[in-house]
Amino acid sequence: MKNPYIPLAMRAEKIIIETDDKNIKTFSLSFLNKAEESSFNYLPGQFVQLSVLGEGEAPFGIASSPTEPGVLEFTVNKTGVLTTALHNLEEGAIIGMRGPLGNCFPLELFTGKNIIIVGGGFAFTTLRSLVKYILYHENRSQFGNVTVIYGARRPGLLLYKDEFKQWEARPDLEVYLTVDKADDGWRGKVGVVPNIIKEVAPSPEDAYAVVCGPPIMIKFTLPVLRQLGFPPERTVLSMEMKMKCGIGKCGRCNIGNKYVCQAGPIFTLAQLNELSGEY
Amino acid sequence: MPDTSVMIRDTAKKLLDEKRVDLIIGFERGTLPLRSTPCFVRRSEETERLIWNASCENNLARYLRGRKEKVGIVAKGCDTRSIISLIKEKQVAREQLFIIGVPCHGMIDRRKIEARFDGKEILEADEETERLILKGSDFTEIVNKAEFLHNSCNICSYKNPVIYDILIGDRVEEEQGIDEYEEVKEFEAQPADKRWQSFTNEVSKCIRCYACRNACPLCYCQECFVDSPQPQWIGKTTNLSDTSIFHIVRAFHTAGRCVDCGACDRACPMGIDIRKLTKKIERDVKELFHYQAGVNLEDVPPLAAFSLDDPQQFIR
Amino acid sequence: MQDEKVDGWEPKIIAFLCNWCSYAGADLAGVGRFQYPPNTRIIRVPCSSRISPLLILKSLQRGADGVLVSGCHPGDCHYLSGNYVARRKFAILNNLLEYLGIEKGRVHFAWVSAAEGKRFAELITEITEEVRALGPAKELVKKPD
Amino acid sequence: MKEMKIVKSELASFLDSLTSEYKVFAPVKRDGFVAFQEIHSGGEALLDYVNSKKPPKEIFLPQSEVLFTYRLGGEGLGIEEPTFEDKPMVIFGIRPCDARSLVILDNIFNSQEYKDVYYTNKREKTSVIAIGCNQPSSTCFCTSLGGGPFSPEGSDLLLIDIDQEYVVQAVTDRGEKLVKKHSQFRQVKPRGLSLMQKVTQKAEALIKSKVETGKVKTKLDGMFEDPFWDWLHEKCLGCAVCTYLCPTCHCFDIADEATDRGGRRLRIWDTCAFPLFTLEASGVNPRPTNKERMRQRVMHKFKYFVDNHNVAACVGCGRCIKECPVNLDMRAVLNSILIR
Repeated sequence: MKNPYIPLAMRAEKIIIETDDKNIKTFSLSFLNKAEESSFNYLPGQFVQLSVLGEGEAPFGIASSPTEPGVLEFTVNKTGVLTTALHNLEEGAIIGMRGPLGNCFPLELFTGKNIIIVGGGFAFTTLRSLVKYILYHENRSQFGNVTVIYGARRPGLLLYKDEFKQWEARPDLEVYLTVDKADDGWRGKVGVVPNIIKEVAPSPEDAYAVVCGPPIMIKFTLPVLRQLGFPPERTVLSMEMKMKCGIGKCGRCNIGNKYVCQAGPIFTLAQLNELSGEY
Repeated sequence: MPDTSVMIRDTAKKLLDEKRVDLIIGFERGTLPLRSTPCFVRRSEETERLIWNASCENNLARYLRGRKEKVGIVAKGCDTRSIISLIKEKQVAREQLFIIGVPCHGMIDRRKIEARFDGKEILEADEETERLILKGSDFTEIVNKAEFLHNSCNICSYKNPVIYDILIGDRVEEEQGIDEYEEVKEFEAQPADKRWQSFTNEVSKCIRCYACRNACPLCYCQECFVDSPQPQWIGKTTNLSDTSIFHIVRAFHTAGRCVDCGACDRACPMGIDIRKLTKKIERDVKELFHYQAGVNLEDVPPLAAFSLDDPQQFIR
Repeated sequence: MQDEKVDGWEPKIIAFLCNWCSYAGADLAGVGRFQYPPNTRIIRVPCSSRISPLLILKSLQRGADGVLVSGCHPGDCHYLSGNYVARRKFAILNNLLEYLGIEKGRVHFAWVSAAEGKRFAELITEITEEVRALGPAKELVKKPD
Repeated sequence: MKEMKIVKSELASFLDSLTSEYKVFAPVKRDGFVAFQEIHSGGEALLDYVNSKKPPKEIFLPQSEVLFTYRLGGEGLGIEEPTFEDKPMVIFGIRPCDARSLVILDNIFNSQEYKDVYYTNKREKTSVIAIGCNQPSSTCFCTSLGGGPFSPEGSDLLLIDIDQEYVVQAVTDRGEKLVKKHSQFRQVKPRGLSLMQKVTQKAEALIKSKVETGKVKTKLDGMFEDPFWDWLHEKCLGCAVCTYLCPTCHCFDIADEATDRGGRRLRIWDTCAFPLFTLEASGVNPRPTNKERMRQRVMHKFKYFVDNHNVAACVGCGRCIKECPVNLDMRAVLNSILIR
């Protein structure tokens, strides 16, 4: 049986700086051993453990979509030891990767439904995977209307700017970008994400809301969605906890009796409400 | 003369009733023979739980930091010395405390008793003034308390509280003429390689549970050096080099603060002789800088001060 | 074996030098072309009091055969009293290390002023020879278990 | 289950014969306490002891273990996985509570989805020979957790001391094979069996500590927000004594140790008692105080583990009770949960 602790070797093909504070970079990784690529099957919402040997390992949501084979993308915010080590790497560097880990967005439940995707700050990574997956030409018809509401503190901190430009131009997708504080060139909305949701007021009919963002945004977003009529069963969240093993053994990422690394990271609000636990 | 436990209860009750404190930290009966356990009392009727005996071995000063409320604390001589260190280091305010000082005859080291009975379990222990009546499944033995005190108690010269707001019971006569550094001297007399071997033998037992650190009233760094992720000073395993450095640096950090209460030693589940290090440092601080921790509120802590003629023969 | 002097072995010495005196002294040794053995790696620090015992022990753990901490002479500290505070700290540490049985001669303390280029060279020469005589570091070296 | 016997004077020769074929771990006295260590002759094994200071879990889940080593500079990651020894192992003299703990740990390390090869490799090649407890300690409460001083669960062979000899129960096929293979095992006489009855009844009666752990779980189901947790942790020092010395606690950290040109990735015991356990790089800690951490320990053992694996993560060995520096007694904790 395969040893689940051994990382695969990935090459950093491209590293781009996402934000003007240079604290967030997106890494495009390719498999060093192509045979390993074919057995790496993932869906939006899943994560991996990335390693810089000698520095350690940390979990990252997959930001690319399985509909674009060849590379895996990860967006990394420089906060701790490992993310700093990743940021110090140059293109061509070899990075360890274990995965895919965790569950994915409930794509089967999403089928035929309208989807409201709400993201904040740096937490748009697996949401990007989801958007790309839905927009893929073979998949698009399986889903209803798609609305994306994404905000950051200021324009310079928004991720994936070029892609958002393309998405804004598409007829089959509604995109609302917002910032807390605008600058001169800003053409989008101004205001925190929960307020923009109120303003856009997406209909809860036949719809799922998918939320991913900093704790403070989640805290104020959930009541808004509730008011709009999204029931907890159709409010989907992606959770983050400190993780080590990623395979439900090391014992730290539990919310109640569920390990976020195995039963999650994707939960409906209804599931979370049932799990009494710290998060 | 009324019993010490009763006097502690009465005092605690009065303090809570008169709202002079919000919380009493004392001891209550433990769940095992020869064990008492820290107890936190906030309501007058709960003061009945409070007790005093020769197994009140924990240093309750450990529970004082970070509290907002007014606290009444039951404190032995060594505990009051730790409290002084904490006051000096501005970790707790004197005004916030009501110190219920209890003169101490020394605390029982249950490991010594275990060793004496060679694994036979003590199921019941009755304490008298000088003796312990110990019962096992097939024996009853009476032993002298004095023979089974903690090492730190055997050499203690602060059996009476140094500061207090009320003293429970009579003062105990302090021992005269004990050499508190006998163990240190014995260790020093060995050749260097033997000393290193004996030190590493001790620390090789370490399981990095940090009970020593967490039991110590003065080990309160916001981030302990072993917990720092960047830089990670030492490895997290029980590698001998890493555990050696952990123990050396932790002991060093107690310089000028350690009152030899023995809390680290008592907490260690593996029986590591931690005092072998801290006692040496305590002596050096006394000899080099004429400072003894926790004996008054005035002296400036030795590592926050200096003298122009401090010894420097070791510097080239 | 670690205990034997290995052929071709050269001692590695870490020297923590204060920026204001000892580092300038080292600089002056260079400018004055005073020769000394090349075994010492210098780490410049703001003041001798900056040095935590942890840095000294960590050096010994990770392969230094000797450590030197050097600062301004008493009375000369750029921060007025840093070296006095350091002196107390190192007095305790020095005694503790010896007490535990770590060989004398692994850890050194010195005062070297900015004017003492020659003395710096002599000091390093002496320390290098002392450490060389002791052989590779033993006690605290981290060996994989 | 068929009973056999072994005369005490022949035990050492049985162990001797095992040492040639197996790596044999047995209790020995070291630094003043009992520890499980590899022995090379039967005489080294300690027979009259209550229990080891550290639980034998460390044979399968060592305090630190190399997951892999790596060398920089080559193609790819340069990872080398450790090789596993082929030699089968025997743990001799383990107590029934600790033998049960291995079955509990199997739930984690030998799970359907991810098999932990480091653990299972050792576990699968190990025969477990337990000795029942004629003299349980006052801190033992195994009978409250589905075990008992002679519980066979987790053992391949269970030995019961009847003075001059041990009655031997072959619990598994593996145990049966051991018995068949070694001449020291003989037929047990009816007198031996009746002695065994007496011994076991006497020992079971000695276990006075009882906690209704089944009810604890039901209580805990609704207790996450209970004010109980506000004061329970108050005297806890937040050290790792209880968890590191627990035979079922298994939480770990993964950390790299780098050298000049390579390094290793280690798995190291960790504990929910430490703030660092859940502290995120951002500075956020979902369990910021002793309160949440203590709640996690109790909940994990007596609720979450039961939810997920239908068994509590506790065998009632009493180590945490004996060794807690402040006498925070798990039995008392459970009993105070019951009266909430």
